[in-house]
Amino acid sequence: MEVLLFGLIAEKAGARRLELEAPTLSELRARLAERIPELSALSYAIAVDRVIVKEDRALNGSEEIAVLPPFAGG
Amino acid sequence: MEVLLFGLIAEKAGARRLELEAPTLSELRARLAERIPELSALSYAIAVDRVIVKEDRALNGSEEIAVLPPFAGG
Amino acid sequence: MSEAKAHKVKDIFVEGSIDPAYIATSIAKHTTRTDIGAHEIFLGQVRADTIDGRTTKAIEYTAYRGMALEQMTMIREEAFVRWPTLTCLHVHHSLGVISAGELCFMVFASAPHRQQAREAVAWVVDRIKSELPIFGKEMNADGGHVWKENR
Amino acid sequence: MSEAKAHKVKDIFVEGSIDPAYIATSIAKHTTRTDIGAHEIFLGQVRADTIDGRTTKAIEYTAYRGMALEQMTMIREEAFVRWPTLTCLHVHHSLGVISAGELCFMVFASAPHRQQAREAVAWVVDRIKSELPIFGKEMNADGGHVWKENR
Repeated sequence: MEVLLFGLIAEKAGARRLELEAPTLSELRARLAERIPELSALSYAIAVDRVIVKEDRALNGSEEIAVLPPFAGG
Repeated sequence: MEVLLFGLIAEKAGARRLELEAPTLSELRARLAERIPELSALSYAIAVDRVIVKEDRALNGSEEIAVLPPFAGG
Repeated sequence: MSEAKAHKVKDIFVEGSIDPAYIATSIAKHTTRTDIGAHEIFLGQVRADTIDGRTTKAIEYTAYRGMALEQMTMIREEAFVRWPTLTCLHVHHSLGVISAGELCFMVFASAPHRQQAREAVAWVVDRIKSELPIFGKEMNADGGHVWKENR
Repeated sequence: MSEAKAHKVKDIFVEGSIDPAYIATSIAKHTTRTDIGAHEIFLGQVRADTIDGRTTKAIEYTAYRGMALEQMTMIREEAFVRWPTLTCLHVHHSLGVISAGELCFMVFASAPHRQQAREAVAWVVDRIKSELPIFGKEMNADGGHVWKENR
């Protein structure tokens, strides 16, 4: 599935999108940590279909996933 | 002394200034009530030298006196 | 805040309505003040209220200028004491006949952060409405009038 | 409020800074709405903060547009439920590089009376700052950068 990266996270990853496969959100978090070693030291949230999700959940691969560093609007 | 009238009070008095003599504020109120019969039915404040005064006080005739209907700014 | 700044009596009154283009110019003047992070602006607009079947078409504002400007100077000084980080505070009030839909009042505060600008504008607007000797004659479409009273 | 009005997703994003003249045009458009008595406008301006000897010369804003617009639609709907007399609510946020001193954010609410407009703007500004996925890269005069974080 395609994972969208923003701001500081995109900078650390050197990319604004990653292609990752994971059956659950917790496994996706593990894949992300492998691809972006700095991630463990950063504050971020994951949005599934444009809603921030904190608990683990199953993913079917069709979701829009985004990794969001702290917001800074305004 | 010259007494400045504003808004509704000026309208009722048919004038924006009155020439009245009174040694105290309470006597000035009595003179105003004679000259503007509608005044007793109206809500108003009196400013002496641009400050609203509620208690009685002596007047020496050099003060700037104003009769102020309810404020409506904004 | 210097004594000179504190005690300068600024004229807040403008003849006729407040032009939106004037507000834009006022906003644009702040671009050189790069310590400002937040502007809060309140604008009063004349409403065409209908009461007992009579609709306001305009308000004619008059003021006891001398007292109003002295009160405003005190309110301004107190605002800069209450919100010490306030960068600037601009106030304008219209005099004369202002038609429904036109702007008659502006309070514009700027500060490094939004909280101060927001609180200052709310407080200054409320103080002006209750303490400045400004009078409003609501002129109805039928030719009659009613004197406005702030509650 | 009609369902159509409630659920329309408006684009709040503008490329580059917000022009004061645009704000004036936006204000002027409300003169035909004679049920409005109060406008409250919040403007965010990029500050040239100096931290550890480094001064911000600009912020580059990016956003997760799809999510931001969905969040904004929900915030807008909730605002019209909380303040039912709100007449209108306009929101703009800049994307791209905005220099210190330029405007990057506008929340503009209008209502018959000031209390609703004032409360709605404060609430909407705070919600946007905490809930919209907008990211800011503070670009320093020395060529480095720091990622902005709203507290």
